Amino acid sequence: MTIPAHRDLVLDVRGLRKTFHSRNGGPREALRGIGFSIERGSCLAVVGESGSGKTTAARIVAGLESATSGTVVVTDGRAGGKTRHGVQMVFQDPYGSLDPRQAVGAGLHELLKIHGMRRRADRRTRVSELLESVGLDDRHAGRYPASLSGGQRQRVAIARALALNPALLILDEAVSALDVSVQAQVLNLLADIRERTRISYLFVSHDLGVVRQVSDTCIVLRNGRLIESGPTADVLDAPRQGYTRALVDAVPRPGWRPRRRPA
Amino acid sequence: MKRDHTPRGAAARKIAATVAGAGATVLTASFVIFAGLAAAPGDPVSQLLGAKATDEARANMRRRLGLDDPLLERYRHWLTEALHGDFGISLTSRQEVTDLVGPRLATTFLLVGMAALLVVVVGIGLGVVGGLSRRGRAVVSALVGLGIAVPGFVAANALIGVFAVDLGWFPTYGSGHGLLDRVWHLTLPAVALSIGYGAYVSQLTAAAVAEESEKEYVMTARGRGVPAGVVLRHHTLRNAAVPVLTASGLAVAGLVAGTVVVEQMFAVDGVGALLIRSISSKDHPVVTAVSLIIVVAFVVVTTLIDLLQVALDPRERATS
Amino acid sequence: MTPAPLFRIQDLHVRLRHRGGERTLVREVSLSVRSGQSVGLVGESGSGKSVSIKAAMRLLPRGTRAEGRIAFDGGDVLTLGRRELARYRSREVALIHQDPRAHINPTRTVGAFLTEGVVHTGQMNRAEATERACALMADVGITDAARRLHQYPHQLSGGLLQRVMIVAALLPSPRLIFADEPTTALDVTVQSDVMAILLEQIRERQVSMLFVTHDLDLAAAVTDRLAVMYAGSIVETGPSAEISARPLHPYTAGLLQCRPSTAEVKRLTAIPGRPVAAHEAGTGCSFAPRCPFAVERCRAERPHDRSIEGRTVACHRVEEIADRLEERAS
Amino acid sequence: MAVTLGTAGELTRRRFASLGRPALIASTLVAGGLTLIAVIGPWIAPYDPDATDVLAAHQGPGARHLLGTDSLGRDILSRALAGARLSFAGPAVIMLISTILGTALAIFSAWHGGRVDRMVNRLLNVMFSVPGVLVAVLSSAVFGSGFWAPVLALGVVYLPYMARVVRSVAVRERHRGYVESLQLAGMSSWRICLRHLVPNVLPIVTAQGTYGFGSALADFAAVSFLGLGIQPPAAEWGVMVSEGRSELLDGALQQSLSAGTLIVVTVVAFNVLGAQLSSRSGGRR
Repeated sequence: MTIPAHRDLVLDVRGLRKTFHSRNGGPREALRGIGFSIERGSCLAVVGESGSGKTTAARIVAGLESATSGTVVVTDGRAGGKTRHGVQMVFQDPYGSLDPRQAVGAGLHELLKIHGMRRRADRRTRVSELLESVGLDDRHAGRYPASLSGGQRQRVAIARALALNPALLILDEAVSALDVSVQAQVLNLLADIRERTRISYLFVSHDLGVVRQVSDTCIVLRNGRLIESGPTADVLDAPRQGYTRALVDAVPRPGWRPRRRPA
Repeated sequence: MKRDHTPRGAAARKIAATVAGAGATVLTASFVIFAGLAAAPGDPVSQLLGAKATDEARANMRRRLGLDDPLLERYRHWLTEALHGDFGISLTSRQEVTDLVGPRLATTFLLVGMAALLVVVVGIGLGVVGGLSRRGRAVVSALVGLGIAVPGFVAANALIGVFAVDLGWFPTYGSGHGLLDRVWHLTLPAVALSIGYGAYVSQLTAAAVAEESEKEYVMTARGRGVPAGVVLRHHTLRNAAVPVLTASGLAVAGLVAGTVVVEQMFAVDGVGALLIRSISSKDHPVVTAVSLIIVVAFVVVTTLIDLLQVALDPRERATS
Repeated sequence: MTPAPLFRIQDLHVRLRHRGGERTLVREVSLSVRSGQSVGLVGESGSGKSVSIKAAMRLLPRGTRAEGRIAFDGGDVLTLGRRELARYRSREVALIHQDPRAHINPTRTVGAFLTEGVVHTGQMNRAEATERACALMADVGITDAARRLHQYPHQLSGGLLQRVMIVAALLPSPRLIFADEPTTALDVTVQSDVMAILLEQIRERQVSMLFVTHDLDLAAAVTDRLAVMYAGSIVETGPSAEISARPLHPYTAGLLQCRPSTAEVKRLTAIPGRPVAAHEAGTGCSFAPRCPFAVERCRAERPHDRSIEGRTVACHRVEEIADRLEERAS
Repeated sequence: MAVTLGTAGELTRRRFASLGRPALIASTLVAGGLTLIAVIGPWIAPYDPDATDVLAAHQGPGARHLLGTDSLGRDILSRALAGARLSFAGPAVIMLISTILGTALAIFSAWHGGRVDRMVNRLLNVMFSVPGVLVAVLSSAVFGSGFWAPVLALGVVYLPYMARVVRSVAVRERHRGYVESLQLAGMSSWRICLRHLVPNVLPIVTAQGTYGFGSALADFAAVSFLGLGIQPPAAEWGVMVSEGRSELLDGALQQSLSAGTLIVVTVVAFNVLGAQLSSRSGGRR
């Protein structure tokens, strides 16, 4: 696949492979050569069931894991150091996404400080801005994670990620652990943020309904292989692969009947 | 390399690795002990020959003992001899170390055996009671909390004061002759030795039983109307057995090392007392041999626990 | 008159001892399941749905107290003696748990797990139980049943293990199955598979089911009737198809609207705030703080069940707002 | 060894923890009081703990000597009070060594994971499989008796107990989202470990350290009792139990009894306190 030169890509991944070597079970191929790219300002969803390799792919893009082979190019318009500051990540478990012994505001101050915001007054303004941008306010700055609900914690985690002005935000099942009524709030928040800024999302999820709401394009993974890719609407409305069809058909909705898998 | 990934292959590999690890531990320990003692201050030659010996006699003795050889050479030599059952000659009594250790080993084994019986029977028994009954829990907790905190040498003093001096039921010291007399002599030492470890085992048993009885699969069984007795045997006790047996094994291993203190306290003439005596008189061949025996006993017991775990827990058997 | 339901909960309260006081987990829950019927009990975390099922099995943890009446086939479950309770649990009802891996003893074989329920309650001998287990395993699509019996839980996948759990539930031929989020831990395609198997089996055998889940769409698809729970109370009860087509309680409507669809993209109508537990709810309607239709009365006075359009709805304003609930969605 | 003493300790502590708040207060008071005595003991002792008075030997408890005198006529109360200092100094240094080294090793191991973690784990297992008393006794054999030989040896013996418990908590924290997102934010490993991991393992370190202090005190006294640690005539509880042993046969219980009781009370207080701290640190989630 050739990419036209005028496309402004924030992420370009090619030929990604990852093999895990466990000590007893022999090698396990988590990713068997996948490629995808994200245009600036857009959202790519990575869809798959457990063991599909979707989280591994996200972690490699973030730089938390190294690929066995393949290339990951992030274009964030800034000089990159060892870690990719242009890429930030929000994780699944709202209870693990924040340091339990650090107040929300102190954590944000610390992040801004190590990124060169020296003056306290500047930081304070920025902290207020960040909290406001995720639907919280200064009252939350003094609170510890234990006194926040799951939804509030994920909002703080998003604010922390935004503090570094990333070009790409990876959301690894970031709303899966939330109750539906709260999940909707966070999904709306993510949509608002994307509208306001030019940020791009890499959205990892097993939930096709959520994927439909947030993403422009999507790729479907199964056992480390890319099964199908394209605009989300096309993939979900008219899947070309049997597996994608099965995934879509398995989602409960009005008038749905569960079906046994052919043996 | 082709590996056998079946559960049986995994179990076999695990057993092999455990046994190999135990061997490596013993070998390392033997070298550390040997090298440590070789570096210790004190001259075995003066000890053997006395201060008045001539320089020539000293040099002869040094050569005979191989003291001029490099450390590794001496260790290799010692190890070869030791593997053939020869641990050298005691520097103080001039007896074969094997002859010194042999008879005392029987005494120590009897002591450890008696204490182990107490630890396992009383410790596990109390623990199960404490883990199951809510009323029993408080009593067992208090007993156990105290038992764990009483060091063997303090317990020994109290036991001697009460049962030997005041009541006169048991002898105050010595190891006795003949089996019955020995058992009589070793009763107080065995009790003193077993208190701490018995408390440890019963505490762990109580905790494991209490924890298991709250497990989801116990609820599943109760929810299916399975009688309480069956749930207890098939689930609660069955699954608590793994940590309980482990703790008991570690406790027995601990008893082996604990004899060093308790034998001294009751003047029981076992290998533990021999070790302390030999350290005081810088009798290094005896110290090395006895330490090694204790390490081997310790490692054998802990290795048996590991193997037992593989037998009891199917997950341990599998590739993880 | 219709015959009495097979299973009926009336005015159930569950309270937990907590720091000297008591905490309400479930408040005034009433619910019934008829013979051969499937009823869904839907709610978010902390709504009290799992606690209700545990109360019905008499499996509440220590320090928890259930009051009210739970009737099975006319008998009061909460006052059953030891022998009758064992009989009730072993023959009349069965429970399928959310996480099969935690609920099956990892140190015993699949065969031992499957047969223990019927063998130790004197319903079958081991040979009969094994034979029947093999037959049922074939029915639920587990191949190679004889070999599976000798395997340990860690050697089976989650989907397979949940099918083993279904077999265990069916083995004593119960009349009612409680299913507590049976597919939540599974992938969607596996969920569809396991759910289809479960439905097929209970329909074939005329078994009733009380199905607990957080997924309203799933519950609506697999049950005849629904009860929606919020903060320890049931807010709406009625036929499943009708509830999902035309919700009458603002919370039910909110749940349906905030669930993203795979078929279309629209801005989600989120419910503000977070779900509360029963003990956090104030004196008024527990949903009032999050409800766009709440008025003074809602905040002051706890609503009672009202009958409307053949349903039971706990909302003061149900008649006024029933037609406006859907408008908000668009 | 697959099953760990660390886990055993975890279960054990949970039993103690069920005693609740009164136990926390009582154990804090007792442990605090004893520590205070260890600091000021020599100054509040009514007599010179080393002053012998052969004429006043073997006295029972009385008005002049509250706990009586030993075979050399020394005041037992004064010796017990003054002896607290050495009896506490030993375990204090032991726990200092094992806590600092154990925590550092645990965090190092948890941070790097993979092969490093496996190797550290294997090292800890080897250290576990060597009996502690033996190491202390042999250390005296090699380095000579006194304060430092058994203390250094026991410091190493207690290290794996600390490291095992801290490592399990640190590994759990290591893989939480907040640590990984700090890495992505470009924070240095040092800073993440010191500013985020250490504070989060600190409660369990304190608990384990307190718990271990009791056992270390008993072990250190045992070595002195054997004559391989603190040497007579210095006042130390293990030495006192040892000296009281010969008087025991004459029916004079007070020396060995008072020193023994002090040891038991101290160990109980620190064990209960450690259990309470640990249950409170674990109750966070």
